[in-house]
Amino acid sequence: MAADNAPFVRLAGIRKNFGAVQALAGVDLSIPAGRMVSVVGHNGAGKSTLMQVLAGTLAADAGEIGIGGVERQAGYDVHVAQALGIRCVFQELSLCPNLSVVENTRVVHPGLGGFGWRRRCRALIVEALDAIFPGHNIDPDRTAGELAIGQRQMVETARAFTEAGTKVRLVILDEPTASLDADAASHLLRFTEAARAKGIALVFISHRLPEILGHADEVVVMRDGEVAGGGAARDFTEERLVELMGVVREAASEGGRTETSVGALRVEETGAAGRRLPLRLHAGEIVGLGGLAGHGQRAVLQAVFAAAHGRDGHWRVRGSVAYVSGDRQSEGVFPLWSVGLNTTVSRLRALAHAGIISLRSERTLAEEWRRRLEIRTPGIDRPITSLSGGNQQKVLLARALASAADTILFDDPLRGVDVGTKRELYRHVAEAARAGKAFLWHTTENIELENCDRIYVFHRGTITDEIPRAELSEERLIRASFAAGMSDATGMSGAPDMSGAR
Amino acid sequence: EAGAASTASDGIALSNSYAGNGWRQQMLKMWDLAAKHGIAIGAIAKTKVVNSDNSAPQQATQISDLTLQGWKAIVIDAASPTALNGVIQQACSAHIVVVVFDSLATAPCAYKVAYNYVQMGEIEADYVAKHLGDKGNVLEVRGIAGTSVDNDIHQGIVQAFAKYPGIKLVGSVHGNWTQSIAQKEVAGILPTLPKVDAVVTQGGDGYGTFQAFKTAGRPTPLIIMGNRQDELALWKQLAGGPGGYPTISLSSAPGVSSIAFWVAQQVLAGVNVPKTVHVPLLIIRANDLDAWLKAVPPGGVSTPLYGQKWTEDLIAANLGHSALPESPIPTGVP
Amino acid sequence: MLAEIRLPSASPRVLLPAAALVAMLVLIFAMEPRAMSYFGLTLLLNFALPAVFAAMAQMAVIAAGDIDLGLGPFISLVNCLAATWLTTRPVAGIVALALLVAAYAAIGALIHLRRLPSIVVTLGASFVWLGLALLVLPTPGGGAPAWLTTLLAVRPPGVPLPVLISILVGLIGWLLLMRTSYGTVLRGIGGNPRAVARAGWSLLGGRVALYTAAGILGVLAGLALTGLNTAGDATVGTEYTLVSIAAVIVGGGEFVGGIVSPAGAVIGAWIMLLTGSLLSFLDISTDWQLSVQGGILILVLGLRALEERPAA
Amino acid sequence: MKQRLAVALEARPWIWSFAAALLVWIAIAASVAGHGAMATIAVALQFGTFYAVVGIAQMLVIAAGPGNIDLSIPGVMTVAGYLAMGMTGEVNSGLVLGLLVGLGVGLAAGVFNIVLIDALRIPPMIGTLASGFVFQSMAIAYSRHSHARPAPLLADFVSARLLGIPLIALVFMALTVLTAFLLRRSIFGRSVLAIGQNREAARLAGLAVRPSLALVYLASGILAALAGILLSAYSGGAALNMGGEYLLMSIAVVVLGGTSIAGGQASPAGLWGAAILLDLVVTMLNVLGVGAGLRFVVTGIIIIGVLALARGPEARY
Ligand SMILES: Nc1ncnc2c1ncn2[C@@H]1O[C@H](COP(=O)(O)OP(=O)(O)OP(=O)(O)O)[C@@H](O)[C@H]1O
Ligand SMILES: Nc1ncnc2c1ncn2[C@@H]1O[C@H](COP(=O)(O)OP(=O)(O)OP(=O)(O)O)[C@@H](O)[C@H]1O
Ligand SMILES: [Mg+2]
Ligand SMILES: [Mg+2]
Repeated sequence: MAADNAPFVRLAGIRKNFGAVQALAGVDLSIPAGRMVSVVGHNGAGKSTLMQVLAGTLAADAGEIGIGGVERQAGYDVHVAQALGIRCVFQELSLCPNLSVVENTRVVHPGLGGFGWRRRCRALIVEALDAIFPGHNIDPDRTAGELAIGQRQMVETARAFTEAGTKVRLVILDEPTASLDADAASHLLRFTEAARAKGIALVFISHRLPEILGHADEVVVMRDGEVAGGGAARDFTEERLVELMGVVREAASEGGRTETSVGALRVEETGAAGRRLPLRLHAGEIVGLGGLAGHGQRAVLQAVFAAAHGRDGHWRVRGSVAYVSGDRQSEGVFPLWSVGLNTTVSRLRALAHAGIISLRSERTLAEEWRRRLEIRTPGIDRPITSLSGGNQQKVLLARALASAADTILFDDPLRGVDVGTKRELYRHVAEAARAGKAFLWHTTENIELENCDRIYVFHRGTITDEIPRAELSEERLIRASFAAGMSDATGMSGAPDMSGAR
Repeated sequence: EAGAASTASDGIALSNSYAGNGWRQQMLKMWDLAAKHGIAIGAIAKTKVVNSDNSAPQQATQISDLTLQGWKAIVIDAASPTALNGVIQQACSAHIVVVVFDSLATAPCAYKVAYNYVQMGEIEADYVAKHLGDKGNVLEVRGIAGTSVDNDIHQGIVQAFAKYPGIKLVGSVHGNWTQSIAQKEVAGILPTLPKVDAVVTQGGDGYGTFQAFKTAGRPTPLIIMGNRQDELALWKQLAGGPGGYPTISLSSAPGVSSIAFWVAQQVLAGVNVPKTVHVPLLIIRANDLDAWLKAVPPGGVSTPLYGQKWTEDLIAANLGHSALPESPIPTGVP
Repeated sequence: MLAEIRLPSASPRVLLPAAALVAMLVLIFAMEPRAMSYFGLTLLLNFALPAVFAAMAQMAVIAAGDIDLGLGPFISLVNCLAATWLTTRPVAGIVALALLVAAYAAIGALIHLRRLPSIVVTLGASFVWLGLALLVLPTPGGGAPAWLTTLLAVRPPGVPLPVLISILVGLIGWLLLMRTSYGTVLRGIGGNPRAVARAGWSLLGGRVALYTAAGILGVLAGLALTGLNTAGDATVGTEYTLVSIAAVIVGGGEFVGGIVSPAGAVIGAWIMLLTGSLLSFLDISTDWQLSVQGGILILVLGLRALEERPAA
Repeated sequence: MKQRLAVALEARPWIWSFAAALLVWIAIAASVAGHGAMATIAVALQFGTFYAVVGIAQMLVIAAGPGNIDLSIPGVMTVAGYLAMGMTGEVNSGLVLGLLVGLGVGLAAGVFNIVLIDALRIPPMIGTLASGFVFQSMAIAYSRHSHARPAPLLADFVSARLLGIPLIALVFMALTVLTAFLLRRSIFGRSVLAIGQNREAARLAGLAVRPSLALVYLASGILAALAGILLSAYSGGAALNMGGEYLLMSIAVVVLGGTSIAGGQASPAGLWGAAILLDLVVTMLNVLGVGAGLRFVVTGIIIIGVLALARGPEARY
């Protein structure tokens, strides 16, 4: 068999069930060497499951696995996969927070022991980081837990491309750009081209369709555990992808907002020391916090949240505040609880009489929000961990909307949510704003800023620009993100959240 | 006349393994009284007490520290009969007088102020057997498993009962010398036992045993008492009932710390002291009960305070293998 | 020497307990200048060895994100075996000790395979160890093997034995756990087990390795204790359970996340040891000695919190 | 079918402790040929009540999340027992004062623990260990001044039986039901369970994290004090070493009862199964006349065995 026409990976009829849930219903997938295949699909379509099967961390229930032209299904596991040069950057970050960047690199290279391993690991990871994310500013001796989420994502991505012993043949990137800002994401996408040139095959999963259409060689669309279509990336458009994913909604055209009725002042920065523009937020407004990731947007959200609970002198906050984090594992879900309990937890006071919660009102509320946000689950009594990541994220959003808070703080809450769901959620946000809620919305996806009435752009902890939606342009955004050329463009994520508002 | 050397400038320290029960608290109080008296009459210059939290390694460390501080004598109520032997040997090598009492350590170089616990078991078993007329069921309430005191008393009881074929040991529980635990353990096994005629105990557990019988609605058997105030008061109360209540109280007296204090002082003074000084058990019989009850406060533990003179007599009796002096009956314990 | 070790992020964790230790030593030296001598230090730190080994054993378990409530009774059991079988029937004694280490490994495996909470499994095990110790040696007694007592009585030139071995143990622990590549993976298990498993490592193997290390260190603690005590006692080690846990935490370790420090554990063990010692140097009413012990613990850990606060 | 059973068991982790208790009880009944077997249950309930009260305290703390544990319970029990007995002065008319002071001590102990844990950020396991030393030492100091017996009314109450069942067992079963209800239905209970699962998420969800944690330690202090008072009343007065056995047993009762040591979930009903089990095991071994060594070995194996069967619902990896 000639190496040229045989794909590096050939999966056929892969099936995987989790209890009663069929995650993969017989999936075929080929990945040629030196090409980037993009897998798209709605939340819960089975993309991550398929990748885990390919990476050897999950055993398929049925199906054929061929790697490098050899059938492998018997005894195929993570060791075999690694020996064959298959690497995976998992959707949930897989660094050990107590180990340094160097030490985390060692963890993925079982053969890299012995004398001087530290030196060798450092050289490997620094080289990879430099190559993929120039100007990354990450100290390889810092422990992973101290890094901002974007930096952790960079480390993990770079780590997958390090070579020790076995040659890297295939790298699976499961939503690697979800926590990266536009700049870092574009660095990564540029690097994939260099990797492809060296013959490395890539699988790239993202819910950001432009990234896919602009960079992938081939696209595979998944829907409900099956392949719904695919082909050369240049033959696709966003609308065609969305259509194949099966999430076409009447709201599809609703990109931005038109009417805004501004109400009372909700949030006001009183002690904007060192900040040129003080932040303000009114009822009925959706205000975006843009700029590169880790430049103080999150610190502002945290400070506003703290101020609402009476702990910050620099902010004046009127009314109640709810917070939605995109980091659902560490800041969102209560993993032992059902979908229902997770939905209502911020509304308990209103559901209780004399401190005792009315279970009936609670159910009603949870059911209502499940319906309104179309959370995909057989019932609100199912454990939240049985939901797909994107649906879990919807629950968190439902929690905030159900809480009746006047102001809702968004800390990149739509991370990893599929495009159809997103549009749906944008509509809910707009609707809530019309009803008088105020939103402070930090996002790493610039396109999302189109949903905002005004955008504050952050650089190194200060606001460098305030852009009304009408004047929003990619150029102006980028200029402000780099502080209008005031400082060098390498300041990317230099001081994550540290220089932020205190 | 006490001895050749003056001990007026010497210091005697007490290392106590555990302060967490009433017996030990009373023991510390008696030490305090003896030492204060000793200082007042110029027998010694100073004292110090260090408690460890029932931890042999911690006590060993503290004995090392006392050695380092240059105390002339160290008196020890040990956490373990064996675990302190290393540091005790070390102290002896530094020419420090080491006296162990109550819970002994076996290091050969240490002076031992010793109760005969095997004998204690024998006495109570004999009393029970005689009183029951060599016929009846007996429950045994033991102390803390794994300690030599518990084993000695148990051994004495078993040995003595071997002589009385009509006596049957129908059950055995560990009451850990603690009222609440004894009560719980006895209450637990009681429903499964036939009629119990007598209970042999180790002290500190008589009241709890009685409570267990009472709550179970069982007739009160003959319970050998210890020397806690609640045990004596109970005895008094039971004795007031019809037919009286025959029993004895058998125990080690916390005042033994004052004997150990004076033994240490005597050794320092150069008096000839045997390596083992036997101490008579505190035996309270019915006719002394009122006098003892008067002397012990609620929650207290009855004990005499032994003086220097009494201790000298004790040492002499031990040397001459003559009868040990009787424990003094208290005239009022502070 | 320990303070010079380059631990990029852990060093502040170790510096504070080190400072506390120095303060305690200074206090003791001020009250008792004789403690400053070779002989004085030997006496003062006599019982450091079992405490240090126990702390290291506990640290191995805590590194896996677990906790060992059975360590104290385990040390007692080793003490009883060493004072009986190891003296009279050395082969049987050695086999028994090896089996104990294997039992520890088995506990680690059980905890992993059945996904049990370590805190309760080891609590159950503590009863088993105590029971076995009582079966081996119903009343205190026996005698330490001569080689063991001789070994612990060695007086190396310059540095007292307990100091020397403490430093050695800390150093070896640091090398194995913090510097070797497999030690790094083991700590990774405490930090993010799933990530380590996905990288192809056996979590079962890792946990068994850590528990085996704990077993070996527990045996060493028991042997050291036997050498110092010269005899056996089934209840002698009980306190080491809580002392070792406190030592690891005082030394900068954390209960979760695989955050531990071998150097810190050694320092923590010394602090715990000297806390008991201080009672014999200070003049405190016997009623309140326990309070002072608690107070010192609160002080040492409370300082750490104050130091950490600005960063939080 | 089999799967449904597994799910049902997983949702009711407390079943195992009751099942094990039943087995042990059958063993006792068999070995004494039924003689007094019913009475052993009443006795186990009587003493199990003390385990259960302490267990509720420890369970609330453990449910509040990883690392939360209260090792000061024995110290609090002892000092509260002494002060309550002392202030009561052995007369019924002093009961109100005695109980108030005793429970007040528990409250103060809880406050002290909160200061250590919340303000000084000392890990609870070590902080409460240290504070336990302090409380124990207070009890020692106080025991020099007073050593009173319980007032007759209180003593009668703790040993009273209703239809052969210990009255305090019934009272505290009611308290257990109330606790279960509050955990499920009150804002406080929900907050505790949420904090136990994910503290940061709880904060961002707007729950009162620090007050809830404080409340948990306060409740633990008060319940421990209550247990100390009742135990003192039952055994005719406080004793310095009466709390010792509750240090580790309080944890064992909680976890054997099906509460996850990782927090976020609580199983109040299981406390009773575990408490009765632990009491009956001792009775069984006493009845069998087993020596102390074997007794401990069997107890340990039973603890591990029940646990291995009733592995908690928390999934890992
Ligand atoms: N642990 C589980 N037990 C039972 N069902 C589950 C479990 N996890 C997921 N499911 C079900 O499988 C389906 C797909 O979930 P999955 O996590 O694969 O989604 P996903 O594609 O990752 O979505 P997302 O983009 O939202 O993360 C969901 O309907 C979910 O309810
Ligand atoms: N460990 C698991 N246990 C049970 N169900 C699972 C598990 N992992 C995934 N699933 C289910 O399998 C299905 C496929 O999930 P998968 O994570 O592959 O989706 P995905 O396409 O990656 O979604 P997303 O875009 O949200 O990441 C989902 O329904 C999910 O809920
Ligand atoms: Mg996915
Ligand atoms: Mg997913």
